[in-house]
Amino acid sequence: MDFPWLTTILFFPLLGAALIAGIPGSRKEAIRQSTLAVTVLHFAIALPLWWLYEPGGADFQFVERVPWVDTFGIEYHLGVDGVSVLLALFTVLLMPLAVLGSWRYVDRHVKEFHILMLVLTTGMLGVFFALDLFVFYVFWELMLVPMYFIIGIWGGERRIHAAVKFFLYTFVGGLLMLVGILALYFYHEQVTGTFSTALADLIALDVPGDLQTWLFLGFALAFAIKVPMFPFHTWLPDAHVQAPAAGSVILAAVLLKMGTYGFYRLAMPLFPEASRTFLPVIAVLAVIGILYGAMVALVQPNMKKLVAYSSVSHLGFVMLGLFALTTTAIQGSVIQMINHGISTGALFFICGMLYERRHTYEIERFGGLSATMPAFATLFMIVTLSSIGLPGLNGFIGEFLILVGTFGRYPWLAGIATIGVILAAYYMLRMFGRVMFGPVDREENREVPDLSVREWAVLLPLVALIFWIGVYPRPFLERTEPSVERFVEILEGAPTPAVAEADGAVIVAADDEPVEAGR
Amino acid sequence: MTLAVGPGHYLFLSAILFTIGTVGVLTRRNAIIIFMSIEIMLNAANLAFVTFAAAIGDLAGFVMVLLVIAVAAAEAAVGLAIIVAMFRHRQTVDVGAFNVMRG
Amino acid sequence: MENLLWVVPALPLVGVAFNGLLGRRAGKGVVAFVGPGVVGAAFAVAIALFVHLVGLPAGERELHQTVYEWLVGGGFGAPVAFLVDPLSMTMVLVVTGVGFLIHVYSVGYMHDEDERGFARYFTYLNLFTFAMLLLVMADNFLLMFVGWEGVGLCSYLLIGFWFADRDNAEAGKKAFIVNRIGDFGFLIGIFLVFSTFGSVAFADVLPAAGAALTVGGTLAFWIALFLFLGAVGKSAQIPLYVWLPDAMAGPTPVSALIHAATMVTAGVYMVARLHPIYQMAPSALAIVAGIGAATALFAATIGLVQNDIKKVLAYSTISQLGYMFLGVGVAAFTAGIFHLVTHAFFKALLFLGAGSVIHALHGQQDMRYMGGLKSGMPITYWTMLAATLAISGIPPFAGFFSKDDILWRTWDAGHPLLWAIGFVTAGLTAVYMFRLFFLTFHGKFRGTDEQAEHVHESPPSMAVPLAVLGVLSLIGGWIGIPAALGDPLGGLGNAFEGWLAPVFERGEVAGELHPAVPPIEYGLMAASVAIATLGLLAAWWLYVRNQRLPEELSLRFRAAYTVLRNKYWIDEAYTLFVVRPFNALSAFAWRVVDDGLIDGLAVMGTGRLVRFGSGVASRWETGYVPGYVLVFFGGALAILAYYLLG
Amino acid sequence: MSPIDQLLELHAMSRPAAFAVLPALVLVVFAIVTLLADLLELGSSRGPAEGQAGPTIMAPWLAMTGTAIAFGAVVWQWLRLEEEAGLYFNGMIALDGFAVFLTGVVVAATLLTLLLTVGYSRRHNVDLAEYYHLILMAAVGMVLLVEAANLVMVFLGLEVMSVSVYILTGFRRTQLRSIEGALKYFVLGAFSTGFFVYGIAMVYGTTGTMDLAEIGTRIATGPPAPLLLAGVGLLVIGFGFKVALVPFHMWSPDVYEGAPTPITGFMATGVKAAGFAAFVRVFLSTFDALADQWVPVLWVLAVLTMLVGNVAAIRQDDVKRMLAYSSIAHAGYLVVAMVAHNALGTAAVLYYLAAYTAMTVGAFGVAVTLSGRGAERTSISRDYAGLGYSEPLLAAAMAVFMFSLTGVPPTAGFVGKFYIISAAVDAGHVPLAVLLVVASVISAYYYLKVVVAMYMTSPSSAGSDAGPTHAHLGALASTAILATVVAVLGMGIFPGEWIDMARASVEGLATAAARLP
Repeated sequence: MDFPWLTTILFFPLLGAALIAGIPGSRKEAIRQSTLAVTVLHFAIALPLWWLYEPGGADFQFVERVPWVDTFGIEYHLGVDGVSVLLALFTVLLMPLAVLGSWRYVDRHVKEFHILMLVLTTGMLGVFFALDLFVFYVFWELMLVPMYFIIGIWGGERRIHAAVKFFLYTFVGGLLMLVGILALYFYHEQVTGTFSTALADLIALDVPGDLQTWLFLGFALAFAIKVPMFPFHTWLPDAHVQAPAAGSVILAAVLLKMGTYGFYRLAMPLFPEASRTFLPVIAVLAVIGILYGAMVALVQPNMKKLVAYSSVSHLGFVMLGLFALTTTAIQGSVIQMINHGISTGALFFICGMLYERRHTYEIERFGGLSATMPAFATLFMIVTLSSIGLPGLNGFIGEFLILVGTFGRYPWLAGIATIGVILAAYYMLRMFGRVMFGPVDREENREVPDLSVREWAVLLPLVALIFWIGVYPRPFLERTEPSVERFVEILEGAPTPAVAEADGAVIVAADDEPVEAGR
Repeated sequence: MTLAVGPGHYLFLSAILFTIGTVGVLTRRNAIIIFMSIEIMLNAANLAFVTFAAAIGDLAGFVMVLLVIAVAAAEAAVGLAIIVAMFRHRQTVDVGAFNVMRG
Repeated sequence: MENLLWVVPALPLVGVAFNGLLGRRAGKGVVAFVGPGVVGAAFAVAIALFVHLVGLPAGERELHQTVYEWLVGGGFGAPVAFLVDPLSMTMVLVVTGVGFLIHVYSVGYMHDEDERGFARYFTYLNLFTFAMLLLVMADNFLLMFVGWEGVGLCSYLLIGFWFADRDNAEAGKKAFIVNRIGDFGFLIGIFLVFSTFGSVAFADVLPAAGAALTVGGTLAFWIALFLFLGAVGKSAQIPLYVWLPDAMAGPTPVSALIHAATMVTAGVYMVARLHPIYQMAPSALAIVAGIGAATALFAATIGLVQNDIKKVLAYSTISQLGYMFLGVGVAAFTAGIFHLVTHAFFKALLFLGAGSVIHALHGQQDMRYMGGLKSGMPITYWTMLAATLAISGIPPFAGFFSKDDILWRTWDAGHPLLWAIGFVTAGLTAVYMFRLFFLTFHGKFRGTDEQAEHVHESPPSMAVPLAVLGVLSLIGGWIGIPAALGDPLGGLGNAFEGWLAPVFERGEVAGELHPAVPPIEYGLMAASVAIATLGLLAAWWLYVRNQRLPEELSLRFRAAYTVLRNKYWIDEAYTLFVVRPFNALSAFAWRVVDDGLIDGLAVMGTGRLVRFGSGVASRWETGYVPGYVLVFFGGALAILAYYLLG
Repeated sequence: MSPIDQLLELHAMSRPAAFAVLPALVLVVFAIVTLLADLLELGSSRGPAEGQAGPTIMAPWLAMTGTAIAFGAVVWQWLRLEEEAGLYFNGMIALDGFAVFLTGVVVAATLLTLLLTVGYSRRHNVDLAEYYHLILMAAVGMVLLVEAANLVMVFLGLEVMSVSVYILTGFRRTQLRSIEGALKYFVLGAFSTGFFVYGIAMVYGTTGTMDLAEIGTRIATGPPAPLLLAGVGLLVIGFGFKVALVPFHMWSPDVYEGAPTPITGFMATGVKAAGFAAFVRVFLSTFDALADQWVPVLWVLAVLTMLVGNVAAIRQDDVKRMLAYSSIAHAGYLVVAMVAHNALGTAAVLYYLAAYTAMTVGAFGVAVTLSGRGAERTSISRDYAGLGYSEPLLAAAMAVFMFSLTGVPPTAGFVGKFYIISAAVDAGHVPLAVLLVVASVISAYYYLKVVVAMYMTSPSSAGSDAGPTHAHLGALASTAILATVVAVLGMGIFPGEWIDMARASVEGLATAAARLP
C-alpha cells in the first residue's frame, strides 16, 4: 500500500494537539509558537498533494480503505478528487494564518484555544476526505464541537447565545441527514443484500423517485443550513459577530464550504433525479439569497455582520452554480468556494485586526484610517475588491463562470443574480469608505498603528492567492475539471457539453479535450 | 335457585377489590391509608392468582401468592419506616404536605 | 512585431509594480521619472506598432497575440489575448500619447504631495493606463471587461484620491457603483453573446454576427442593448451620467485623462468595436443615437449655468460623449471615433488648462472668483483658447472636422431631428465654453488679493503638455478633412477614414468612402460654423460686454434658470426614488424580515415554543403525590381502555 | 418427577445451576458478609456510644471486592456461554447472551456506583454498612431481574431491587428531600407494583403459566383474549413505571433529586438497565406474537417520553433533576428501539444501555465529586460556572459525557443513537426516527447548558459568592470517572466489538424480524 497521505494529514493535527496539551498553560508564547510550528509543518506535509494529485483523472485519488465497523459494513474510507483536494489544501493553508491571526486576539485560555483549533482542523479535513457516509457524518458533527467552544469561550458579549444557536441549528440538520443516510443504507441492503455506507455503492443505487425526494430533502436541509441558504441563514450573523477573529475566519472560509461541498459530494450525486426536480426551487432560493443577503448587508452597522450577510450573498452564487448543472457553472462554484474562503477569510482577519486596535466592530466608530494605516488600507482594498468580484482578482473568476454557466440554463435567474454584483460593490465600498476614508474625526483613530510583521504574514498569502487565482486560475480549474465533469455526468446521466449548445468555436486550452457542442 | 359461585365471581370480586384499592390511593392523603389501599390492590391480585390457579389446577399461582404476601410484608416494613421518618420531619403523615421538590 | 503586443500594456504594469511597491522609498524624483516614463515607453512601442501596421497592406492590418489561457471552465474559455487593428491602434495611440502628456503634467501638478501620496498617485495612474490598454487591445469580450472594470476601479481610486475629504470618497464610490450598473448590462451582454455564439472571442463572434443574428431580431436587439447599457454607464450617458460631474472631485489631471480623454470614451469604442452586432440591431442603434443626442443637449444646457470650472467641463464632456454616440448611433463609426480622438486632445487640454488655473489659484475652482488671468498665465490662456475654439467647432480647429462629420452623417442617415438637436447643442457648446473662457481669463480678477499676487504660469512640466495639446487641438482634425473640402494638405485627404476603413468596411457601405458631395453638405457646414460663431459672440456679449446681463437674464427666466442651476434635480430624484427606497427596503429586509420574521418568529420562536412547553411540563410536576397518582392512573386508564375497549 | 424430587435437586445445586446465578450468588454472599463484618466492627474498637450505628470502614471494601468478583463471574459466564447457555432452576433462570450482557452492565454500574460513593458517603454521613449492603442487594435484584425466565422471578427480582432502592433513596434520613423522595418513590412504586402483579395474574389466568417461553408459545396460537390484553397493558404500566416512561414518570425527577447522588446515578443506570432487560425480554420475546397490540402503545409512550422528558429538562438548573429528565428521555429512545421490533432494535437496546450506563454514571460521578461536606452542589448555573478552569480534567470529562448524551460523535452516545435510529428506520418507523431527532436537538440545548456553565461563564458572572467549585476527587472516584470516559470514547471510536457483542447477545431471543446487518 502506498504511503497513507490522507490519514497522515488528517490526524497530524491531533498529534500536534497532544503535544500542545503537554505544555503548561501559563507559557502562552510557547503554546502559540508550537501551534504555529505544528500548523506550518502540517501545511508542509500536505502541500505535496498539490503536485502528487493527477489533474487528469476523475477518479478519487490517495484512496485508503480499511474496515471500521464490520457489522454495519462501515469502512474507514478516504480519498480526494480535484475539488476536495483543493478545499483541503486551502484549509491546511488557512490554519497557520488563523493561529497568527489570533496571536494577540486570544489571550485567555490560550492552550485550550490552540488545542481546539487543531482538533477542528482534523474535523474539517475529515469531511473533505470522507468517502463513506458514516465517516462523513462523524467528522461533520465532530467539527461542530470545537467550533462551538471557540465561539462560546473566546467570543464577544452574546457569545453563548451565538454558540448554542450555531450548535443546535447545525445539529438539527445533521441528525436529519443521519436519518436519511440510514434510510439509504437500508434501501441499499434491500436491493443488493449487502450492507455498505460507501459513497460509491450508494451512488450506484437507483433510488425510486419518492424515496429520493424525501432523502434529498433531508440531506439538503442539513447542507442548506450549513451553507447557509436563505432562509436558514440567521445563525450565521450571530455566530460571526460573536466569534473571535480566527473563529470567524474558519467559519466563513471552511465551515460554510461544508454545506456546498455536501451538496456537491453527497446530496446531488446520491439523488440526481430529486436534485433535478428541486433544481428550480434551489436556484430561486439561491438567487433570493444573493439579493437578500446583499440588501441586508447594506444596512449593517457592524462590520462583521456585514461580512456575514455578504457570505449569504456569495454562497448564493455558489449554490446557483451548483444547481445550474453545467460544467462551466459548477467549475465556477467550486473555484468560488475557495475564493469566498480567501476573500471572506481575509475580511474577517481584517475585522479582527481592527478590533485588536479599537475594540469595536461598529463601522461608525472608524473613519479615515487610510491616512493612519496606509499599508493596511492597500491590503484591505485588494481584499474588498476581490470580494466584489473585480476582474483580474479571484472573485471574478468564480462569479463569472457561475453566471455564464447558469445563463445557458436559467437566463432570467442568472440575469437577476448579476444584480448581486452591483449590490456587492455598493455594500462593500460603503463599508470600506466609511472605515478607511473621510477625515479622522475620532481621536482614538489617530494613533492606530499600521500592520505589524505578523499581520503582514497573515494577509500576504491570501493576497497572493487573490492575484494568483485571478490572473492564472488554470492550475485550479484543471484540477477540478474532470471531477466536475464526472459530477455532471452522474447528475445528467450523460456527459453534457457545458452551455455551448450553439455551434461555434469553443475556446479551450490547447492541451485540453475540446468540448464538443450539442452532443 | 342456588347461587353457584364460580371463578367468574372470584375474579369479579378481585376486580372490585382492585378498584377499591386504586380509588383509595387516588382519594386519600393519609400515607397509612394509601398504604393500606395498596395492600388491598395486592390482595386483589392474590385473589385472582388463587382463582386462576384453582381453575387451571396449577401450583405456580399459589406459590406466587406466597411470594406476593412476603414482598408485601417487606414493603410494609420499608413503608412504615418511611412514614415514621416523614412524621419526624413534618409531624404529619399527609402525603400532600411533602412537595418541597417540584418542577 | 506580433509577439510584442503584450509589451504595450506590460510597461505601465511595470510602473504599477515599481511605484506601488518601491515608490515611497525611491522618492518623488524616481517616481516622477518612472511613472510617466513607462507610459512614454509604451507610447514609443505603440508608435513602432503603428509604423509596422501602416506598412502592412490595408486588408492585413490586424495583429493578434495570445499570451496565455486565462479563464477556462467547462465549455467556456477566454485567453489573455491582444488584438491590434487600426481601431485599437488609434485608441492605443490616444491612450498612451495623451496619457503620457498627462502623466508629465501630473508631475508638476502633484508636486505638493508627500512621497507616499505621490507614489500612490502614479501607481493608480499607471494602473489606469494598463487597464485602459487592456480594454482597447483585448481580443475578446472578457478581457475587454477586465479592462472595463479596471478603469472603473482606477477611476474610483483616483476620484477619491484625497480621501480625507468624505465628499471625494463618496464621489468615487458613486462613480464605481453607477459604473457597476452599466457593467451589469455588459455582463448580461457577454452572457448573451456566449450563449449565442459559444465563444467570446471577437474573431469568432464578430464575423459570425451576420450569420447568427437576424437583422432587427430580438436577440440582436437585446445583445446590443445590454452591451450599450455598459457603455451608458462608462461613458456617462442618460440616465447613468450622474457620476461624472461628481467625479471632478479627483485631481484635475485625472479628470483630464480618465474623465475626458480616455475612459469615458470606452463606451464609444465598444460600440464601434462591436459594430457588426449593432448593425444587426437597427432599433438598438437608433436608441444609441437617440440617447446620444438627448445627452448632448441635456448636458449642454446644464453646462450653461455652472460656476465650477471643472463642472462646466464635466457637463461638456457628457455632452461631447453624446455627440460621439450620436455618431456611432447613425452607423457613422468612423466619425464617432474621429470625434473621440479630437475630443481627447482638446478636452484633455481644457482640463489641464483648468488645472493650471486651479493650481495658480491654490485650489479655487469657482469661476465667479476668477477673471483676468490672461496676463498672468499666457501659455495657459493661448492653449485654452485653442481648445475652446476646437470644442466650439470653429474651423480649422480639430473639433470642427469631427463634430461636423457627425452632424453631416446624422443628416445624411436621415435623422433631421437628431441633426437639429446636435446643431442646437453646437451653439450651446460655444456659449458655455466661451462663457468659461471669458469668465476665467477676461475681465477683472474677482478673487482675493493674496491669490492675485500669487497667480503664476505653471512650471514647464505642466506647460509643455499644454502646448503640445494646444497644437494638437489645432491640427488634430486635419487628418480627417472631409472630402467636401477637398484635399488642402495635399495627399492626406481623409486619412482617418481610410485608416479605419478596413475595420468598418462592412459597416459603412462600400463606395461611400468618396461619395459625391451633395450641395447640402456645404450648407450644413456653414450653418454649424455660423451657430458656433453666434454662440461665441453671445458669450462675448454676455460675459465681456454686458457683465450684468446674465444676472438679469437669470432673474427674468427664473424658472428655467433654477431648473438648470439644479441640474434638473436629477440627483435628487435618484436619491428620492431609487436610493432611499432601496435603502429603506434593505432596512426592512433586515429589521422586519430577518430579525423579525425569519430569526425572531421562525427560529427563536421555535426556541420560545419549546421553552413554553417546558414551563407547561414542569408545571405538571407539582411535587404533590396525589397529583402524581392521578397522572399515573390516567395513563393506566388510557392504556387499559385501549386494550379493553379498542 | 415429583415436586419433592425437584426440590431436592434444587438443593443439590449442580455446578451448572450455580454457575447460572454465580454473579447473584457472589453478590448475596458479600451483602451478608458486609453486614456481618459491621457487627464485628461495632463490637470492636470504633463503635460509637449509645449503640448508634457508626461509620464503617470495611463495608465499602467488601462490597467493592464482591462486586468485582461478581463482574469476574459475569466475564466467566460470557466466555463459557456457548457451553452453558440454557434454562436453570426449573426454567426460572435463563442463562443466555442477553442476560449475561446486561448482567455485566448492571454489575458494572454497581461497581462504578460503589467507587463513586465511598468519598461521598463519608462526607454525607451515610457510610453505614447497611448502605453498602442495600446497594449489593439491589444489585442482586437487578441480576435476578435480568436473568428471569419466569414472571415469578421477574416479580421477585423487581421487588428485591425496588425495596432496596426505596431505602437507599431515603438514606439521608435527616434530609427532608431524601425522605420526600423515598416517600414518593415508595407510594408510586407500590402502587405500580399493584398493577404489575395484577397484570401477571391476568397473563397467568389466560395462558395458565408464568414461564416466559411457555407463555410465548401459548399465545402464538389464536387471537388474544381480552384478559390477556389487559394483562399486557398492566405489564406495560408496571414496566413503564420502573423505567420511567411518560406518563408514569412523575416520581423520577423528585426521587432523583432527593436521593443521595451516587444512588441517583445507580437508579438512572442499574435500575433502568435491569428494568429494560425484563421489559425487553417479556415484550420482544414472550409477547412477540402480540406485537401488533403493544407496538402502537409503546410508539405513543416513546414519543411522549422523549418529548416530555427533553422539553421539561431544558428549564432545570439542578443537575440531578436535569439528568432525571434526561434519563426519562433516554428511556424514550430505548422504547423507540423496542418499537422497531427487530433484532437490530434489540441489539440497539443492549448497546445503548451499556453506552448510556457509562455516560450517565460518569455524569453523576462528576456531580458526586462536586458535592461538598453536607451540601450537594448541584446548581448548574452556580456550581458549574467556571468549572472548566478550576477543575479542567473533571470538566473535560463532564463535557464528554454531555456530548455523548447529546449524541455527538465520536462518543458512545452517538453510536447508540445511530444504532437506535437505524433500527427504527429499518423497521419503517421513519416518523419516529425524525421525532427522536427532534428530541435530540432539544436535549442538546440543556446538555450544552452544562458545558456553557463550565466553560463560558465564571462563578462571579453567575452571581455565586461561593467561588469556584472544587471537586473531592479521591482515587476511587477518579478511577470511576476515568473508566467511564474511556468507555464512552472507546465505544464511540471503535464501536465494532461492542456492536458485535450486543448482536451476539440477542441471538437467543426470539424476535420476528431476525435480520441483522
